[in-house]
Amino acid sequence: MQDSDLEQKTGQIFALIQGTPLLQMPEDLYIPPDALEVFLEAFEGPLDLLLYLIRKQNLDIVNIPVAQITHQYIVYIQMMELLNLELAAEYLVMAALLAEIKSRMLLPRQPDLEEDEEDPRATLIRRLQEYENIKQAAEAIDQLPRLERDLFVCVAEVALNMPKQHPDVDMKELLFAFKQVLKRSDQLSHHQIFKEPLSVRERMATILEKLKGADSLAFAQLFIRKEGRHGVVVSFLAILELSKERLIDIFQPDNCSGEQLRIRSASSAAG
Amino acid sequence: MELKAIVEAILFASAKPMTARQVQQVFPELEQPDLADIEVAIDSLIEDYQSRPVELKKVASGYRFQVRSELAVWVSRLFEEKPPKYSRALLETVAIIAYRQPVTRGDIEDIRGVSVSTNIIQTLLDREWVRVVAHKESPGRPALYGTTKAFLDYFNLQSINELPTLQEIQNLDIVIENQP
Amino acid sequence: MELKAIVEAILFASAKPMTARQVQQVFPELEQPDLADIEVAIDSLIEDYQSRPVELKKVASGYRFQVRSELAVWVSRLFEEKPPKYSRALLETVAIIAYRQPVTRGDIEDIRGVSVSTNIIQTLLDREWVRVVAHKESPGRPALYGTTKAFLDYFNLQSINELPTLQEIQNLDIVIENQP
Repeated sequence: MQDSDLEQKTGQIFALIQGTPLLQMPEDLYIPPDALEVFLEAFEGPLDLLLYLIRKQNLDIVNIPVAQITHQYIVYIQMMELLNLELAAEYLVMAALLAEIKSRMLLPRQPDLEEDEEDPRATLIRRLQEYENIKQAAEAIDQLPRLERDLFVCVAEVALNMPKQHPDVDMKELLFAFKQVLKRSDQLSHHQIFKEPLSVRERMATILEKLKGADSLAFAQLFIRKEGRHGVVVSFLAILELSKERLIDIFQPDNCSGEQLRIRSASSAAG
Repeated sequence: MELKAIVEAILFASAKPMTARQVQQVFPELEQPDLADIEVAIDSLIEDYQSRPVELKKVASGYRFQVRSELAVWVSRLFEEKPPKYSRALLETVAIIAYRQPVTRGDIEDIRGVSVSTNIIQTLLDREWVRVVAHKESPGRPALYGTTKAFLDYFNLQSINELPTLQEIQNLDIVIENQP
Repeated sequence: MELKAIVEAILFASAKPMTARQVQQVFPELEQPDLADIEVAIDSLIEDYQSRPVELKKVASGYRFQVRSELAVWVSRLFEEKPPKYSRALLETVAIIAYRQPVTRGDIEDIRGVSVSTNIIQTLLDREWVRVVAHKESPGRPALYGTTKAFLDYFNLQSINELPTLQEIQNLDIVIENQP
């Protein structure tokens, strides 16, 4: 019944995708192109996409019409390629598998050959079921009440005279941990991320904190005479970097009193 | 009576869930009450707090006082940071580890049909939701992952059996044969 | 009645003492009860907890639940043990804050590639190694973190400049026994 329905719609050609005529617009693809991209990216992989195609049409997993699903799957894959979405290799592997199952089903059965290997269709169906079960379980877990969102631990303070015990940390451990961070993040990006001298980063934090207690600060207030020339440079670089990261605004008071430049936190400027 | 008050104070003072055994250990060595008495005190406390804004709840690694979930929506605004959202990929990965443990990364990839990013495994290890329980005796000796008590605590569960039930996989043998 | 329950839950869930005004702020803007009503609720709670193992007490910076002083001695042993070591996630987080301050939690997550739990940030704030220097003017107004004088003191540094440069760290051959 489903099949004859589909055949009727294949009369006209919708589009050519990489030379292949797209005969039929999948019914659920009437989505604006931007949304389409988001939509296609939402799949967790080929199994997820297949499940979507199957469920969308109220098909039974154990009884999937392979030819139809294969066709629809390929259309999606081509859409993704057309949109230049980075396509995980797994999607192509699945396309090949579907094509293989489809061709096998067209051939007459060869019982002696099939005995020692599992029917790839049965394997696929089992994997789809298994994945769907996990997918549902993951959704159910997401709904469970959990700490930080639905559960809050109650603690009563204990007024004791002894100081609270903290774990000891060796400088080596701290540096080792940081080395791991650098190792994980790629070489290029961390030079980008950690490019300013440390003193500048620290000064940035200090300036922001100073701004917490004031509407704005005059430039002059940010330079400390006893720090000398080096201190001035550090403050200056910190101000520029804060401005670049849009954490502060540099402005000139509009009362034309000849006052110097001031800075204010980006928040007070927005308000 | 006195014992119950001390148990209550201990459980309120602790930032982590505590078992009856751990509560017992807090008492000076020569004054440690019987475990059974502590358990009676805890049960009685659970009862006392039944209809209060705060409940005494048993989770995997012990008992903890927590805000009753109906009130959580009010309390959540106490915290500036939004609670973390977990991606589908992460939830599916931890679900596979929870239901199929011990599993290797390869097993997870087989079930999900896509590769598992190192970030996800790292996040799960970081949060101490999963740990390496052993290494598989196969080429490369891949790590076998299992979930932890901290994972169950986080989701308010006492044991892995309380996880949502997994659907049975239908048997295919019969259906397959009559396919065109 | 309802209000009292919410106030009780908020005060129990808060890590710090809270004033009536702060409690009021936790409510959504359009549903904020009158300050007077909150004060009535707090007074009534103080009364309720008069003879319980835990009391609602007014301290300098607000109200907090605390273990009644007569019981504190029993509970104290809970804090005697050396706390467990910090996780690698925590150490990575404080290192990133040191090298990249001022940073938001989101920035830290981007750099680490994994999410950072509220717990880690709270532990670092509690230890006073890290402080909120400002809030970023972006959706959610996330806090910007920086390191403190106490952090420098702990590691015996005069200034943050004394931390090794990235280059030095990369060339560093660090050997650590029993990695967490």
